[in-house]
Amino acid sequence: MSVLVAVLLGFVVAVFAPWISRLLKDSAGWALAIVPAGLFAYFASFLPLIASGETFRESTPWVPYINIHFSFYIDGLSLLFALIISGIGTFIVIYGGGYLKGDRDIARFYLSLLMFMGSMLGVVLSDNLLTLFIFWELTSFTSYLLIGYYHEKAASRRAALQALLVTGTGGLAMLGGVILMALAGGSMEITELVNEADVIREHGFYIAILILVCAGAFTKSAQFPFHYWLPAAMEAPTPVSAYLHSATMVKAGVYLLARFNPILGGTDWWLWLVTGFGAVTMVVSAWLALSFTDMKRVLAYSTVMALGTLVMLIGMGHPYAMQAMVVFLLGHSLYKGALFMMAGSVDHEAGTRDVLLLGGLRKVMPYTFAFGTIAALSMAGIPLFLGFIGKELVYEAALGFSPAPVLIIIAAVLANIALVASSGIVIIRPFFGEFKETPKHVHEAPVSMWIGPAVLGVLSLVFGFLPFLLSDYIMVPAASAVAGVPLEFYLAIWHGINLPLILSVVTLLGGILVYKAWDNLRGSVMPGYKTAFATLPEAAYDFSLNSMLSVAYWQTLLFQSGNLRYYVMTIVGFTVLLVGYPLVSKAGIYIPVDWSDIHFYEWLLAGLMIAGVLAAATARSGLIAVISLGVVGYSIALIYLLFSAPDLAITQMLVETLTVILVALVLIKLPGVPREPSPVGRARNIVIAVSAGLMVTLTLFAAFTVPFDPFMAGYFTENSYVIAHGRNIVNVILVDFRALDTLGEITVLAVAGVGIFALIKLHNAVKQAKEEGKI
Amino acid sequence: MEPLLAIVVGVLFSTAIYLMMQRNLIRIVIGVIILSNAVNLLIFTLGRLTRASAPLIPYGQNVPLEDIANPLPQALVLTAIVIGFGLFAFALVLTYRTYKEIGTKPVKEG
Amino acid sequence: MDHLLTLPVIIPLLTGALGFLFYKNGTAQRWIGLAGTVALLIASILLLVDVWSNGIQAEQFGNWPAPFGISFVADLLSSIMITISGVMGFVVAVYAVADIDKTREKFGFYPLYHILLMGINGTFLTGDIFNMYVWFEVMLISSFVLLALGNSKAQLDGAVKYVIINLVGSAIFLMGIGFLYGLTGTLNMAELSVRLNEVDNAGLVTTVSMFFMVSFGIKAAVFPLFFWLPASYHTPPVAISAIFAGMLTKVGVYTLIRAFTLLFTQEVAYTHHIILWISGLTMLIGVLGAAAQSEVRRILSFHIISQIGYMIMGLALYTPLALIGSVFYIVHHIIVKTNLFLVGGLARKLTGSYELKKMGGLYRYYPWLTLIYAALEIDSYWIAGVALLVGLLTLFSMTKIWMAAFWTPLPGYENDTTGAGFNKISRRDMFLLVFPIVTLATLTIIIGLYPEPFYELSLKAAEDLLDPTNYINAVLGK
Amino acid sequence: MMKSLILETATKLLFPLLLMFSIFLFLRGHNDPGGGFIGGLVGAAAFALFAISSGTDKARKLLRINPTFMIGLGLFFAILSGVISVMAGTPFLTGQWAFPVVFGADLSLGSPILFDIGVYLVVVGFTLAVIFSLEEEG
Repeated sequence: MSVLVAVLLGFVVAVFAPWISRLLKDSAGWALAIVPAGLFAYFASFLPLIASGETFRESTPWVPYINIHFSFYIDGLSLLFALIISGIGTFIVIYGGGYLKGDRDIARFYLSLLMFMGSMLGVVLSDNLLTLFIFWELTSFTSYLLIGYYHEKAASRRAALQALLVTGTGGLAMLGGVILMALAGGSMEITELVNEADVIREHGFYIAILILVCAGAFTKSAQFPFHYWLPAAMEAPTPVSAYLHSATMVKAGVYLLARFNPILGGTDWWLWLVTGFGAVTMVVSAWLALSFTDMKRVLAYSTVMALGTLVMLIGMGHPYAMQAMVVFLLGHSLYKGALFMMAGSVDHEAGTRDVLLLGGLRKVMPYTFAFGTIAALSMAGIPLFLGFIGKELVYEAALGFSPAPVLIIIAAVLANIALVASSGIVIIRPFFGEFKETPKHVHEAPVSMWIGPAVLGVLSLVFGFLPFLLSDYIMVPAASAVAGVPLEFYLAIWHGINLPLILSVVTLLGGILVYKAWDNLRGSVMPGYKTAFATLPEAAYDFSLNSMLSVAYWQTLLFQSGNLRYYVMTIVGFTVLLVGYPLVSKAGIYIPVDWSDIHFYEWLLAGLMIAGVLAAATARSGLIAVISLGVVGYSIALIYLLFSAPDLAITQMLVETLTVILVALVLIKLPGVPREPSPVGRARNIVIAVSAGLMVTLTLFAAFTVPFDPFMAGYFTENSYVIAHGRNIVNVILVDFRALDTLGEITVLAVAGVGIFALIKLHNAVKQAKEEGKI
Repeated sequence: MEPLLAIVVGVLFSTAIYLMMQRNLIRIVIGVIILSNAVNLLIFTLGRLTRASAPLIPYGQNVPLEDIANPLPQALVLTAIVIGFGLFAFALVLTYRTYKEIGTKPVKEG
Repeated sequence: MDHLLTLPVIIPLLTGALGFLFYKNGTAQRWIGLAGTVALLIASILLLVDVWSNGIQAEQFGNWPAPFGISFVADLLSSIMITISGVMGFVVAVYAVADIDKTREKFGFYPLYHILLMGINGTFLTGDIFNMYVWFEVMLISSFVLLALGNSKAQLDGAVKYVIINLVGSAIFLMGIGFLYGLTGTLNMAELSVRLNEVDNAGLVTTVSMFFMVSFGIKAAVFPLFFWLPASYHTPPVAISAIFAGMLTKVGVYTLIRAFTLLFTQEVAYTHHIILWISGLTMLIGVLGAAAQSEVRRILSFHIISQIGYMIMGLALYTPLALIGSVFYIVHHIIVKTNLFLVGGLARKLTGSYELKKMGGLYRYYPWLTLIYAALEIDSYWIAGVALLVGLLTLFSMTKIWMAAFWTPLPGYENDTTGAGFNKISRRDMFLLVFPIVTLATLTIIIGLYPEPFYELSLKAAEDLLDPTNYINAVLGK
Repeated sequence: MMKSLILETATKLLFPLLLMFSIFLFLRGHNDPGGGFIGGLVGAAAFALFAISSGTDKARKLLRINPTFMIGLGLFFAILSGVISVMAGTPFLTGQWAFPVVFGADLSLGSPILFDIGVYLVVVGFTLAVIFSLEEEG
């Protein structure tokens, strides 16, 4: 099995998911879980290879012309992500089957979820920038479907749209970034770009690349101030939140930064931009979590905190930070996945997930409680859990951050204090204390819904106890991949009594204090804090969306006013500009001087034509307009006759007669011909009209200065009788030399005839049909 | 003669445009007629004018004996007149129908 | 075969003529019409194959040597356009069987439709600038009639604007032709390409080229000449909108490309720079317009405008890669946009409206339609995404349709679980409506997953455009 | 339709004259000013006059065929003239000529003439379709 097959497997099975779901009913979740489980096993088989320091790459051409290939690359980083995605995915599918049991749209849940999983795998495994982008965007779309799962609720739709627009904007920015990166580095493959890192960092595009790529990563990974979409996306069913917002989608941005670190990292820009955003996000959102009582929101903001931490670590750039990053990443994925599932189970069984309405559930939901607690302890960073090791490493990394160690360490401790308090909120409140009556009659969730928290929770514990299980196989290669150079380290539970340990104790104590004071905090500072950091950014989103719409409405009213005369005005005005400018500046103005060859009656005829059109334009009565029109038409016919075009003259005469008859026929049936009412409007029209006429006349004057070569006429004259057997050359041109024109011409007449017939007759036919009730 | 006709074409074009920028549909249609005349005259003029004889080959000859007018623009204008007439007739009837159905009030599009 | 170049105009003309002979007999017209589209499809594919394997083809009508008679020329761009018009002609005709009511059928829908195709194909093939005007008019008059056919108020209002603006466009075009003839004494485009470079006053040639920029720009619906499009495209039955949406503006784009690669390359720095500005503004104004709309076909209409901007951007940049992009995008856009109109039409048939407020529920009850729409949405968004803001706005307005028509429950049936709110469509009609949609969606997916052959076609087409020597030699027989 | 005795009488006289004149104009068109378009317009004028004086019902009866049918027929003839050239192995719309002598008169018969007949028919059909519909609209 190749990696390509592994990535596409999710998509393929997704297509069949609806049938499988219908066929197997409630056990479909268990059956479909085989897919991610199998993928997990497949990726796990790469562990020995990766552990030995090797990497794996495969490439299948897709559009070789523009260097798009399905090329996949497995190193420590991508393998870590692939294992998280498929591993947690397994339990999410099972959990979803239980959570959404009997839901009418469950088939679509499987479909979107499996596609999402495939897209995520594509993101983390792609070596080609464009396929990476495509998978990246597919995660946006599939997550849109997943977030909007309860699509009949307006709030769900809004949240889904918000997530799509925010991550979509970022995605497009990222596309710009990767294209520039490919241009700067001369390749589409990340593995090749790593070798060109110096070139890219020196390149004029560097700042643009950095900003665009960060825009993509920050929006996807919900960095402040783009974080608002993530908590809002808690409208999604819990399995979705558990998957997207703990372990996968939001970590795509983190992945991207980690992946690009060897290419873009190491500069001051990178350092301050990435670390800065990460640190701010970490602190701000950690405390935001405390302003909510909805378990999922609390978890969502603590997720944003974790994302901030990860981004901050990537920005720091030194080996400790990389080490901390990968360990914290895994630790967070495990405990957050479990906690989300736990929150969902509570919600599912109790009918609410507001911690103030819950209490004493530990007896009725023992399994959920037990495994949830393990996960929460890991989140709180209690020793013996993986979360503890992660936190210790974060502190160590912060201490080692030479530019501003104190600032960062204070930020990290502050954030982690809030995290400890959050752990308390989601566990102690609902499960301890007195049992409270809830909307639903509570009992333990089915096995499908606690198996996931069980496995993930236990893993947090196992890895916490035996961290060396991780370090060699995956953590060292992963951290090395992020750093871009081989790293060596060893994970241990006990580092001795050092500064990080002391900080951990401080954190824990601080967390407990904050938890105790939570009810007071909620009543005092939290509302203001929430307004500043959660409500305002979202209001900014609404504001920018609304202003964009206002601009759209305004410009549509301006351009698409519905008034034909404005349309004509714009078009003519534009033409005058477009033609007039090169005419004056390039072609030149030529005023003819020789007027001597014009006969007296020709002057008269010209005068007649001009008088005629002016009369037609100013006439108040339709009749005068028609008569003036006739005068102009016949004068033109005379011109044709004077200059040796008898066929033309006759045709013009006949057509003019018919025209006048038709206009008269119609005019009888219509009201008069009022003029433009406002004098200003009239003046404006005159200016436009006169400049249009001037443009034509001047262009004509210029054209007459170019000598004319009538070579075509010569050919027609010679062959008209000899080959085409006709003495009337004009007629021969019409029916022979250029018969195709005439064929088109009679087609126009044919259609016009049928069209006019239909315009008048179909009207009556439709009316009749309507009366008979046929339409 | 060409310069004079160039001026006439300019005036015809101006007037046509002026009429087409008005509210009244019948005026617009009159504008269409003048516009088509202006363009035809323009093509005719650009083929250069001559007072020589019409582009006909006398009986008994294979080619004309004297200078003749350029037949090509004549043929083009003839085609254009006919096409213009077909389009105008349709526009006229369309206008008429529109008048009957909705009058002159513009329909909002935005 | 020698007459492959003639067939794309003669088949529809013959079909149209036969249709007129059976005027008022809707059934006969329909069968003749459908047979005609099949023949046209086959002929157009043969033409593409011929040009692909044998290079640029030219045919001299009436056996008069170029530049004296009228030439038809098929280079790759032309034959690609012809083929795509053959495909669209066929699928939309099938859709029309279920979409066009009996009255419109009786009053000549199919013959008119064919003559529209004839005009379109003629424009793509002709190598004579005046002849191009004639095809333009053939196309115009049949689109006028198709647009007004049915005489609803909205149709008439849209048609008046469409007709008047296009008449102005035609007049400007004809003036341009007059000037070209006055400057060079010829109408043959290959000959013009040579002779225009010999005109002493290059500035005058540039001046004259602006007449073409305006008239083709009107046809292509670029900023600020696009008004007729949003004013009219949402008014006729959707089969008509669909073929308009797919093909008509692209004729304008084609002629712009042809004119500004073959004829007017004297002052590229000036002319193509103007095109660049126009294309940028067109891209932006189009999507902004779409964002302000709340009716499916209006949204899609404004998207067309925006996407025209992309197509002529390639012409403006005037590099091989940019032109490849243009050609590829034109093909892609025609297929996707036509299909979106067809999908919109089906949604309308099911929900009873094009107004977003009144639509809903399709996600739950018509999953396959959902799937197709989703694919088309992603597709449009990705292609538009090259320009960040425009891509985002495209996504926004496409998603607006999705939110309203697919996700929101059908108004008035919020609590219904049986799908009772939808209109019933007979099995026969459903098949006729779905077949074209699925066909085009399949094509889109093929292009998406296996773009290589299309890329290669675009590549060769772009090469020919940048170096017109082959074109000129094929016509003038040098 | 205008009820007027003078008009009706005049039309009865004019109608055949106009019709003959129209055919005359058509026939001379290849060698002298005239041709399908001019001839067609004059022919249409004859029927139009008839329709205005005696009503469209009578005019339609006199014409026997529908204007739309006439249009289709005209297009058909025009295409036919092109197809003849194709069958002769030349490009579409290449003139094919024959010069038979019938009753001592030299006739030049060519596909361009057939083409011009098509033009004539379309022009008559078009004009009549317009005039009849407008007249019948009332």
